[in-house]
Amino acid sequence: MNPALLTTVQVVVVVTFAPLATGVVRRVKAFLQGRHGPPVLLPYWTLLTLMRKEMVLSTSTSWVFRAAPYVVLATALLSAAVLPLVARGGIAAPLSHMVVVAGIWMLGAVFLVLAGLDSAGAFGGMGSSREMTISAFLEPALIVTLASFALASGSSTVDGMLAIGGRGLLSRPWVLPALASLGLIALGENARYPVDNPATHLELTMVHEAMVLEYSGPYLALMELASMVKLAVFALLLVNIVLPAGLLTTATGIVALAAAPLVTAVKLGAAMVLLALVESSMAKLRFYGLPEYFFGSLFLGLTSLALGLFAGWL
Amino acid sequence: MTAAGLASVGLVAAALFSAIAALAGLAGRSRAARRLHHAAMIAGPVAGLGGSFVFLAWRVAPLSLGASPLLFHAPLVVDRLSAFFLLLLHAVSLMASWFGAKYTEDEQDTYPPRLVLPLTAVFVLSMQGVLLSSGVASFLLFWEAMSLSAFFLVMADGEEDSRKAALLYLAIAQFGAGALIVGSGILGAGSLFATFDTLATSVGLLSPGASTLAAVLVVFAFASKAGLAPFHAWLPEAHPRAPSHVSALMSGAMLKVAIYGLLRFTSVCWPDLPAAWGTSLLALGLATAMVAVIYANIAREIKRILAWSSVENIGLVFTMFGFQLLLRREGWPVLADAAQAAMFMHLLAHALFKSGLFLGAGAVMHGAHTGKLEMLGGQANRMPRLSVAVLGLCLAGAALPPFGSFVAEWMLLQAALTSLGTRNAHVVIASVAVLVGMAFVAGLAVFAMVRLFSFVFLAEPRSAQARAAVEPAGSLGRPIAGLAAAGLALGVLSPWMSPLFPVKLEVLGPSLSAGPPSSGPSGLWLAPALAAALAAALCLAWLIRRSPGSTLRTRRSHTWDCGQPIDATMEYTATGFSAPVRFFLRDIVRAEKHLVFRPVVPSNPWIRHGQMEFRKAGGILGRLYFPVARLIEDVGGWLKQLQNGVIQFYIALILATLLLTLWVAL
Amino acid sequence: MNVDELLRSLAEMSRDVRVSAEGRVIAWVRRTDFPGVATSLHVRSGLPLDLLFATDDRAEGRGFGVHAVFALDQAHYWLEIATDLPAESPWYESITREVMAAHWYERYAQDMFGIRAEGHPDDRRLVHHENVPALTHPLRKDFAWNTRLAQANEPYPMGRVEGEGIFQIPVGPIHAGIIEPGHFRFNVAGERIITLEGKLFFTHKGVEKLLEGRTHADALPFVERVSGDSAASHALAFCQAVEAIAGCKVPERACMLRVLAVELERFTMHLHDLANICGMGTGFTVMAANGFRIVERLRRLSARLFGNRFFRGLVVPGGVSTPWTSAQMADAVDTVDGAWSEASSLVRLALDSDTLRDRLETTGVLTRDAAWAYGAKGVAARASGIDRDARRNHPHAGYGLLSFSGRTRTEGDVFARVMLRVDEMSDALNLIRAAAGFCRDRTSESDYRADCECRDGDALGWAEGWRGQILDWVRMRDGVIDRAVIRDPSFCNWPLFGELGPGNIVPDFPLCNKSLNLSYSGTDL
Amino acid sequence: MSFVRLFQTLLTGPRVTEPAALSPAATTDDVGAAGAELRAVLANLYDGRSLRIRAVDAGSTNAEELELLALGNAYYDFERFGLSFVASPRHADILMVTGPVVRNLEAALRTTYDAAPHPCLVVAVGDGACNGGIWRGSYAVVGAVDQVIPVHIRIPGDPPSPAEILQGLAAGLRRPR
Repeated sequence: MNPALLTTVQVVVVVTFAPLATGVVRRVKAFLQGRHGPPVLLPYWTLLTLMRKEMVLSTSTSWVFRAAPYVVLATALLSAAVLPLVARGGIAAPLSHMVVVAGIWMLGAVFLVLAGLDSAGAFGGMGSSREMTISAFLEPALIVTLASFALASGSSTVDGMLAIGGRGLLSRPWVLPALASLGLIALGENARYPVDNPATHLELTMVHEAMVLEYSGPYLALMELASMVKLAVFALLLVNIVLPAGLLTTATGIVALAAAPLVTAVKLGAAMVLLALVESSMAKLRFYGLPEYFFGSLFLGLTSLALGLFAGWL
Repeated sequence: MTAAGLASVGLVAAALFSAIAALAGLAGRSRAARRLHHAAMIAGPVAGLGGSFVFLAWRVAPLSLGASPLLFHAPLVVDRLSAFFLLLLHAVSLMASWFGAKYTEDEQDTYPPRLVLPLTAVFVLSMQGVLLSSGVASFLLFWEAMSLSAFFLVMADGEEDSRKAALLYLAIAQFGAGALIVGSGILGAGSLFATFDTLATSVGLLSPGASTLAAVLVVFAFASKAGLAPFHAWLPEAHPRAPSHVSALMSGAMLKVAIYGLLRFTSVCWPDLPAAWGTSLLALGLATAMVAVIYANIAREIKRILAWSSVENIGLVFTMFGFQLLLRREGWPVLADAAQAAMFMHLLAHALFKSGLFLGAGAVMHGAHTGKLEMLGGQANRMPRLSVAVLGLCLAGAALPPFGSFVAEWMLLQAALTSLGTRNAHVVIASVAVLVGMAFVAGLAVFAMVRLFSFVFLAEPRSAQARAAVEPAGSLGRPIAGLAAAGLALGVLSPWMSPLFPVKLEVLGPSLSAGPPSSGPSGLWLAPALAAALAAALCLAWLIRRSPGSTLRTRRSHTWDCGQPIDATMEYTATGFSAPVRFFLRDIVRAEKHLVFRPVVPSNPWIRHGQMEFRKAGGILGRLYFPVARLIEDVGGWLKQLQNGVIQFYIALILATLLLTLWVAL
Repeated sequence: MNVDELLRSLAEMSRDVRVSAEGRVIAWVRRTDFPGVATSLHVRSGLPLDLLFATDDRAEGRGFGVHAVFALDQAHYWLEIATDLPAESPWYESITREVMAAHWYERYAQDMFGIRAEGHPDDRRLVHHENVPALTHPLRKDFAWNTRLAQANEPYPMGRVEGEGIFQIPVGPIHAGIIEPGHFRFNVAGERIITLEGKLFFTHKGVEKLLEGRTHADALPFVERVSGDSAASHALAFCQAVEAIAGCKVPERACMLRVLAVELERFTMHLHDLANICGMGTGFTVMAANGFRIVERLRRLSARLFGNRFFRGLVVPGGVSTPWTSAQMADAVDTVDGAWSEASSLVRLALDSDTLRDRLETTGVLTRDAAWAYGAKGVAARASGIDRDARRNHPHAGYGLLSFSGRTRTEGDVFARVMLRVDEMSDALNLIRAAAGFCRDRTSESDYRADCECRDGDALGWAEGWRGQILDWVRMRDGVIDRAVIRDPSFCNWPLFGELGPGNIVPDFPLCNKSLNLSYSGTDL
Repeated sequence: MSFVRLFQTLLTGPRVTEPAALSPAATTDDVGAAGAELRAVLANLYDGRSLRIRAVDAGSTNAEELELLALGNAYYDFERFGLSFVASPRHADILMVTGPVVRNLEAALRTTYDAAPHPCLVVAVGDGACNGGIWRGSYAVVGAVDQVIPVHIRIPGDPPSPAEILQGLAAGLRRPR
């Protein structure tokens, strides 16, 4: 199959399913709370409704506030295009170099942070300060974790990491700590438990929500879509590292295209159920307790790296 | 005319223009002379930029521009290494002079033009001289001139703090210069009139001990000048004190000139420094970067933050330098080349964005009359064009895609990643340190740059003067925008930039499985691809926003205030923004919050008023410097007479020092 | 100093000392003596100041009155020190100069009566916001209850800490969550709270004014809606005051049913708080979801037994409105039993969760000194080691007939307040069982309400509600209420945030806030 | 062990959500002016499949707040109707106002309405919000919500129970499902 087609299919599938993933995780969490829960399609309706609503822009904000939703969504879309989520070897796959991916995510975080600060309220600044802290301190863990994957696979592009065949990365069991570390990073980067509570109504405790508190209408829709896409991207990435099966490649025929959405949906669904279980089983961490979290994920990544290097020597 | 001819004409013209500018600047009282000065200051770098570009792009062989007895018969020589640094210097000085033409006129009251104009020209001229010198003596001469003109420029505003900063700077600079003189003396077997060519042979005759001593002295000299910890303390004090376009020159160019010196001397004299040197410099560099980036997040004045950021970037440059040294010694030339390419990329990228940021700081302070983050804010609505340019520069400073600084970081990390496969314990440990350390620094650098931009440009202004600020004139804004664009172009167009560099630019291929890493296809083309992909993603985001059925209706209202009116005292402050950094790294930072609560009536302790201030507890580095600082303050009292504002006196002083240097040398 | 000695010394400087039926010693002192006596009772004799209020007695030619009520906990008595202020210049020397507990009371009287507490260290407005014109004193008799006030823009400054980089975080009155309106102002230089101050009285509806001129039966709906979540305990306190004035003897069955009502309310709200603190406050959803589910069962119990979901309408002057059958009693006991068994397994889950305990422990510590100085009430005080419980110290309703000892903890943090609530829930369960058993065994269903006519006079009424001690002072004149003071424990506990907040980080504040769960409506009146 | 207990609670806890809570209550056709506006708004917003609510306490006794909170518990679970509470008025489609509007919150209520992007439906919850309730006339009370901002749906009660609130909403939004 054409690499350009692969990338296109991937972006379309990921963006289409991203709201569904958010819907599923909410529904599963509701189930675990003994409730019926919101319709799984609700996020779509929310986004559509927001697109039709008027926008209220604060008089304190500048062009940065108006530019941020585009950049934030663009970085989310870009990460959805380059990483091996639905397909491997797409036209954008060479850009899935770990440093580039980290850079793209950071760029999105930066604009989110800028937008939060631009609203001139205390909450936006609060969310921004926390988000920046989380992003900055998770950076070493992210790099080390990806580096140990690179060591395991011999490739520094994430696409290449999944291309090693066999049982994938897990054929080198020493990547398991790094996988756990990536899980922690994913939770932090996506403003999920135990770093942030996506469902909180308490302004003072928010991270992600506080930064988008001032957005309304279509801009809010872009921001929400961006965070949904980012969540789906991380979820699919984690699932694919554990189970690289079912990825489209340039070798697969056009028929497999039809199965791709199904496979993706199953993978996303599994990840979301897991996420819901994790989130339902713990309290949010104390914000000033986060260094242990950062250090923990860095330590896990370093463990993998050390084990991998050691294994290489033997 | 041949390319070589064009290049030499350009470079010589650049130096001549600088000399003209210096002379014209002396007559700074006359408007016409000042005009001539500014014209020459701009024409010089244009010629120099052209010359060095032609030299590099057409791959001209090393050129001699002629010798003079004034320069001890050592010819001015340009080769690829010096041409690269000349390109960097002229790019920075062009934009700084363009900016300075208006800036110095507007800030006459603060920075007397009769002082600043000639000294700036001398400063540029001496940097050109350092880069062109082929002889040790002329190198030292220009080096001293550079240090001294910078010294006077630092205290140009005549304030007490500036004088202290300048003296601290001078003390360390002279320490360094002394080390350099002694080191060169050892290398030249007692003579300072060696050229770099003869040095290469004479160093071979030295005993290993003497050679090592010389190396230590020379590396110390350049490291202290560049601001490597623990010799960095002067930098965050001195750089912010100078007029902004001079700060831009100091951080953008002078630090690079120091790096040039390091590269020149080591490549000539010690092409085979042992690996331990690489490890030590790498460790020092990483430590410098890590400490500096933390302080960049704590400083609360624009230019101080920028100066700390310069220290951080110099730390990264030393990291890259040390890493490539180590790799080369351990027998991995391809990897070493990659790390070296990253270093050169980073040098240029940093020169562009840091000078741009200093100019931007100058423009903001020019408009808002303060450089304190806690008094700024809201400038994006007052200076929209400047804010776009500075945001670009800040993103570059944060090493975010698709800027040149990001490409440099990418090159280094890729080299470090590939080095993981070398199975050489020394190399692997260094690589892991580079990966973790670089990521730590990168994360906090983003933090610092976001903080810098946000608290200057976003939200509501925090003081009346910030509220009254307006967009600076175009001649102030354009050079800044130019530097931002250059930083962007450096990244996006990096595959085509290779001819401008003294080394081959490349990103190692993504594969790191091969035992001895082979030189894969250059991954540099991914940089423009990334930019294109980013642009495409932005278009897609825009299309989603404009999808059918979505509304464009917009209403303006004040920020949601929870039903209780809010004002600018309720915005996050820069101090507050980085509070988590201060807390998480409290063992390193040691900033102490001092809270004083006074009861309103003594008999009821519960009702009280509070006051708070931060005091920075002196860390290890602080204690190291205290004796020096006290000494300098004592000397400063005596040296107060120096600050008499008579330019002839300064020149006399510079000449006297130079003569002293020569006398010592002879 | 024992009580007799105290009273003897008081008698020397008072012009009139008498003892009222409900167990209150009233001593009238001169205006100049008032601050000294009140201060020394608090500072020297260590008596807690439980209420300070003003009255407008100009109709009787006595100017204004100021009354300070102290508790003689060991002797089960109250001690009221009162003084008259001349109508033309109503001022006295502030006792807040030394008695922190009087802080808000004096500011309240200043706003509502125009009585100046001279030398008060913090004499800003309290009840009146910017929009209330100067010299508006709604509780004066010459202020009509339905006056339409003009808009104004008076200053209402909030405390600021000076220093570069310090900024303020304003929160509220319209909160993000489903919380009552109140405004909080943090002074911070980042995450750590330096000072914290509340601006309350947003929901000021003029309850005390609205009560004036009504019969006690007409007044009851207002009292039950002072704070919607503690209807039964407020009704209990108010009815006891009215009954004391009327000299009405409440039948035993009614007393026990009142215990049932108040303890059901306590159990329900403590469970609600448990879910709110451990669940909503920390994001531990399993606690929130299951906690609120059990709370709903108790609300439905209320709907079955009380005819509404908020334990309203049972406590009426003279007794209770319905006698309840044993089937109804059994329903209550069974439901609470079931709720407790589910709740206790939830508590086990909470104690097992390290992340949750880490959030709760050492957060929002209230020292014993601060709790004492501010006159903290209820769970807040008892979790900081102040052993005060009106159910034991001033037995009311049926508590005197039931065995009950009360609980305390000493850590003073959020965790202590949570665990104290758990302990009190188990006590509430036992009290409910005992009260139901008492009714079954010893009282007849027909004897549940005595006559309670409207007589003139004044009296205190109190109840230990789930939030803490509620203290009302009611004066009836001509068969209607002349002045009703309703003091919810929240009024005493709100200023505590200035002590337990600082030092914590901002995102832990909601947890501190929920751990006290104070009523805005009950404070604002 | 503790994890087992936790997951037992999570996975096998009681399921009590009541199917009848948002039954098609009396959805009358005499909708009036506010109702017609409502129809038009909802038609433009995909029949209100996703409606985000911002609760505003304009002076209630906090009983209303407890009932709004109860909407989310397992018995009523209003989220299954596509309703949810949000933190910012900027995100809201519906303002649920409780309590008689008191003087001190009149401006805040206006600000909140102004801060919400339109169309924004206003629901008055409880007697106080609908007509001022027993507090009507007090010097500190302005009165019903519609004296300050336009009201689209009124849900009387003192306070209305969660079931009544859901029914009131269902009737107002005409969403029998």
